[in-house]
Amino acid sequence: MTAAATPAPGTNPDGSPRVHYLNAAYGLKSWLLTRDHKRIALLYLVSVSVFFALGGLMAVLIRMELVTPAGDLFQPDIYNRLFTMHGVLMIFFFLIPGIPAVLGNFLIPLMIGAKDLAFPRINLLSWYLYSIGGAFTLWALLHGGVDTGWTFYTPLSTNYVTTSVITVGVGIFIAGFSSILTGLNFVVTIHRMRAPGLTWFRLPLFVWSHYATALIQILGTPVVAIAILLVAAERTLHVGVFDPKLGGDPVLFQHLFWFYSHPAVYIMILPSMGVVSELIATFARKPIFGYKFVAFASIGIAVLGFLVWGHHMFVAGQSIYAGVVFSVLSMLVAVPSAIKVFNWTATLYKGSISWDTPMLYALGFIGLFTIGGLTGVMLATLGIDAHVHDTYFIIAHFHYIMVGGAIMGYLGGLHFWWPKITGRLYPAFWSRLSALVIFIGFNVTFFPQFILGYLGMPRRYHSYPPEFQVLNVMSSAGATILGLGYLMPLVYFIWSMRYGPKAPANPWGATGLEWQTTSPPPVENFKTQPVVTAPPYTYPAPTPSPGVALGD
Amino acid sequence: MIPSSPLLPDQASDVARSVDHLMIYALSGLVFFSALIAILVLVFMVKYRRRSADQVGIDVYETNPKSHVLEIVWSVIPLTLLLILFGWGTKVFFDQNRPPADAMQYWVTGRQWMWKIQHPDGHREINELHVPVGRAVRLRMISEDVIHDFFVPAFRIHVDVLPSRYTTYWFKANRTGTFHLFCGQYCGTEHSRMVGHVVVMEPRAYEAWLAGEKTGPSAVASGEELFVAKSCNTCHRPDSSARAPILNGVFGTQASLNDGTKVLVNEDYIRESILNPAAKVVFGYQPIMPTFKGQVSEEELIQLVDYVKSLKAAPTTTAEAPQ
Amino acid sequence: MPAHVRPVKDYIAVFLALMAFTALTVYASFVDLGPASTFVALGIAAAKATLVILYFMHVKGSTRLVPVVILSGLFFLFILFLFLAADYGTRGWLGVPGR
Amino acid sequence: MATEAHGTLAHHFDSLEQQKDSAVLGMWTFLVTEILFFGGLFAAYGLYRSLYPEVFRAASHTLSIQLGTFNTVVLIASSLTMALAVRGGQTGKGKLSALFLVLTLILGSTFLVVKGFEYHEKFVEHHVPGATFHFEGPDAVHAQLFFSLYFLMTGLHALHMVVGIALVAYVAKRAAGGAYTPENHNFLEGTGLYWHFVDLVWIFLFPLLYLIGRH
Repeated sequence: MTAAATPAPGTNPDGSPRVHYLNAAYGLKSWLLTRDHKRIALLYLVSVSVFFALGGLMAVLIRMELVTPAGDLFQPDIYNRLFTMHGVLMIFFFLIPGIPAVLGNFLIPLMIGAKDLAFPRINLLSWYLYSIGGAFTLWALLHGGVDTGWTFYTPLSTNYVTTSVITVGVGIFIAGFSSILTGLNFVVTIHRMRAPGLTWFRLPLFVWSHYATALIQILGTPVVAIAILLVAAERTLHVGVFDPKLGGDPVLFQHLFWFYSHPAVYIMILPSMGVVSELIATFARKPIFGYKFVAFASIGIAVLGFLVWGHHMFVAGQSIYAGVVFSVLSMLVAVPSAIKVFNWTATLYKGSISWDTPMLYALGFIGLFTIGGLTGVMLATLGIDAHVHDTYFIIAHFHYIMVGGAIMGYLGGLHFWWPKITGRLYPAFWSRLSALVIFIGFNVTFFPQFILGYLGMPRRYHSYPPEFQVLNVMSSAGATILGLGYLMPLVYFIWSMRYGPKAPANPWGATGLEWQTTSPPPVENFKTQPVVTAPPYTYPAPTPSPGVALGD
Repeated sequence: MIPSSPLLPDQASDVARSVDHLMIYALSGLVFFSALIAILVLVFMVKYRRRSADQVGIDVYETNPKSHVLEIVWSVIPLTLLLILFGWGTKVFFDQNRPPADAMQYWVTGRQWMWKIQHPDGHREINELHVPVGRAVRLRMISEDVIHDFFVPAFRIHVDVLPSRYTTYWFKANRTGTFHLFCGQYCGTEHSRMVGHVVVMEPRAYEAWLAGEKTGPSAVASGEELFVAKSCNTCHRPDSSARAPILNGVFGTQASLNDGTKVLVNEDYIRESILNPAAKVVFGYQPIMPTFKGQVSEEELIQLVDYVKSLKAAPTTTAEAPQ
Repeated sequence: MPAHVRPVKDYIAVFLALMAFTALTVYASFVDLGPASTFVALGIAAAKATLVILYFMHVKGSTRLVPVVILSGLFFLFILFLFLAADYGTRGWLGVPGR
Repeated sequence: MATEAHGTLAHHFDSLEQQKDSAVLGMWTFLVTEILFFGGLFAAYGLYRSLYPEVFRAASHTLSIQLGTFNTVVLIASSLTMALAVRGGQTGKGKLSALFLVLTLILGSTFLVVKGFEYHEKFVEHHVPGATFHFEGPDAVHAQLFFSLYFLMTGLHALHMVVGIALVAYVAKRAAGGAYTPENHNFLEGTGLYWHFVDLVWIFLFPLLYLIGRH
């Protein structure tokens, strides 16, 4: 902050403006009818956190059941509902909206120097759709939930179970629209709303990865929407597109489902990669090694991600030759991911590395994502997948990607931008400790599951042979540590909102337009239109310009 | 009863051994690369830690002309290793899925929540599969309701059991023992209880076991009985006045259809022709056969299919047999 | 924007062309073209769709991004069709039921 | 989608041109999602048609080619009136625009009424999938699959028509009130794009369901 001897009109003594987006208006209505992307991001933050907590609670119950081999805590039906709802809530209501709708929503206009997203009302609509979809799902949960597995495989989901499949299907369908609208808003915004001078290759990598994510949201979601619609039609209308008894093919459902749901994995991980790119550059204080490679790797992952869905169906009765094609294409997806990991590592070389909390999360991400990605390569190998398909190996693999990858990135991002979002700082010691506890807890929980999987323990088993107990107990113990780790940020973030020290505009010394404005930003983000003249991550970072931040 | 080692599952077939070898290759790649990344990250973290508040990093990318080479190197090396993994994995997968011609034929019917198994000689068992060691065993599998999955970790292969068509599982056990059989595809409430054992026995012990059990008629014999009981033989008879195609020797041939296309006469086609006779009518015949959907169970279908499969071409009727 | 107003006669011409294509495709369906009939019908439909997209929907004269958006959507739809065909078309090649 | 900013420039845009470009791009992006939405059904239809060509052909013969052709003409005509309505917006002729929108509305409703007659015919002939389904000819199972897909595809299309008609009615009212100027008629333009898209879907449904292999 430029030190002003006497505070300018409308500013606090420390130079920050008195009115920002958080205190510009008060009351429930000012939040529920807001069109400010920053407030909508906070609405999303609250709602995805609720779903994360619910999904996490179910995870705890699942791990409790699996402490003993006998399946003695819950009835099998209850257990089946628990893991189904855990998957549905975590995937459709936490991981997919998570980073894009919270951090992306908040940051993309700030990062590209725009006043808002292109369609603010649609942005609000997408939050309402998300909430309505969530309400349907919670309503179904209160009425017993669903026991089909989050994958809704036919004909189990269409003709055999009696639970609220349609209600949850409608919930996911509506939440899917919300996801589409978010992606649409991002694409248009990034194309049309960039600040003067902000060329494509001056965009932060966070924006690149959100662009890639948005492509998947737009192109993939409609196909799963129609697949869910067909499941609902089969349950109500005597339509048999997937029903072998009526001449249909149940494997077709799997094709339509995974056409979206495999790329959906990249909806979860790509934004997280974007966050990590920002964190590594900021805390090593140097440009990302091979910026263009990393940027194009995001697009490459998004596009290739659409060509590999059949690797979920190697043993599902798919043609062996189609399996071969899907296998080799899946190998290709690993290349852009490897490029990213190597480039992040190389960025650290000759950096000026600080050990702040967000950086610890980012490094945790790199380690866990590497293991998750490399085990993914094993699963893309036909001969190995034939054995570990639908075992705990795959559970471990995708939790390394989604929890070790996506959630580590999400938390890293939250810690990084929290001062910008709330204008407050959080305690450094506790936050570093939380990163460490989560990293340890995560590995203790999920590493044993790789071994369990290779030993042959199938997923979605309520009871299991006794020789698997040792590793299961280990995993459940780790889950306790992990749960504790997740509670810590919840506590100190809430604490910081009231008691945390005030954050300066640029606490980390980062580049990027979002750090040029005040913390928290004013309603229209910048007082004057920022102009970009340099590539991203040009250090040392410019001091926040009073012209942009304060308009004087 | 079930031997177990702490970190590796039982290995009870040659294919299982080749899967393990493949896994060791993949695993060494994993260990190498994750160790490499972890060590580099930790070393850089310490070596290049920030020493003063305003210190900035040194951009080595733009200044070093070899940066692009580096990018290409760390794209091409992983790609090469991945393609090796792909090729090897594909070879193993074909081994896992292509049964030898001399395999013994068993039948598996999955239903919520049990495995029904029939031996070549007609003996049946539930959730248990007894096989002789050293013989290739082929399972022809179908589900009566939802999708199940036949999974024996000791043989390192899953195969889904579909309600719409037959799938094939094969193994050649190379040691005796009792191994887990799991349902590997979530199939509803009691999914985790849809488990059983594969018991691999010495051939002589297997013979003795079979002899000690009550044996029913073989699948072919049951199929023949059904063929008469369901009056299939009134139309499908080996004489010139038949209103339906002669079935002797058709299995494995290409049948011409009324719409001009051809279809391979295999298990799926015979099953479909019983359930939905009008879907693919052989050239020159009318779609007059009634459907048997709901009148024969999947197990009876298996017996009928096997009976038709067993009918060898009779030398006197070659002129009438559809090609 | 006013600069891009297309004369009414253009719209009429496009409409007449669409009518002609409709007549053609109905006529073609009664001619025995063998397996080609599917391709003829879909080809005519694609031609009609192109006319609608270019003229009625103003893609001709729009920014270059719009056709890119449309084509990328069609490309991924094509991917869906292609890989479905790759699975269903090669089932049974191995001669092992279920593979 | 183009619901933003009817009147003038919204606060977060720099220029009307940026606003219009964004609206058009957003609408097209939305239409791409619609293409993939219908695409899933087209994929299912194409798959089963290629697996059971004979019975699909036989079943498609029961659809009325007269009504189908009539509806195609009606829908294309409605696209013409819609294009002219948008042109009215471009040239600032609100009343003319409203007139063409009303014409579009009438043609769209005609399509739905004819579609209703076709559906009624299916009920009478027991061609509606369900317990009462009956099909003269071999392989009734896959004939029922054809009719399932027929109802799903045309039903989803009709649903889009209903939404379109509601939008057109709203836009017609606003156009008559002079809401659209040559500078900003983005909502009208977006509605037009949506309407043409619905027409596009029918352009493919018509040959696929009614036409192929009629000889």
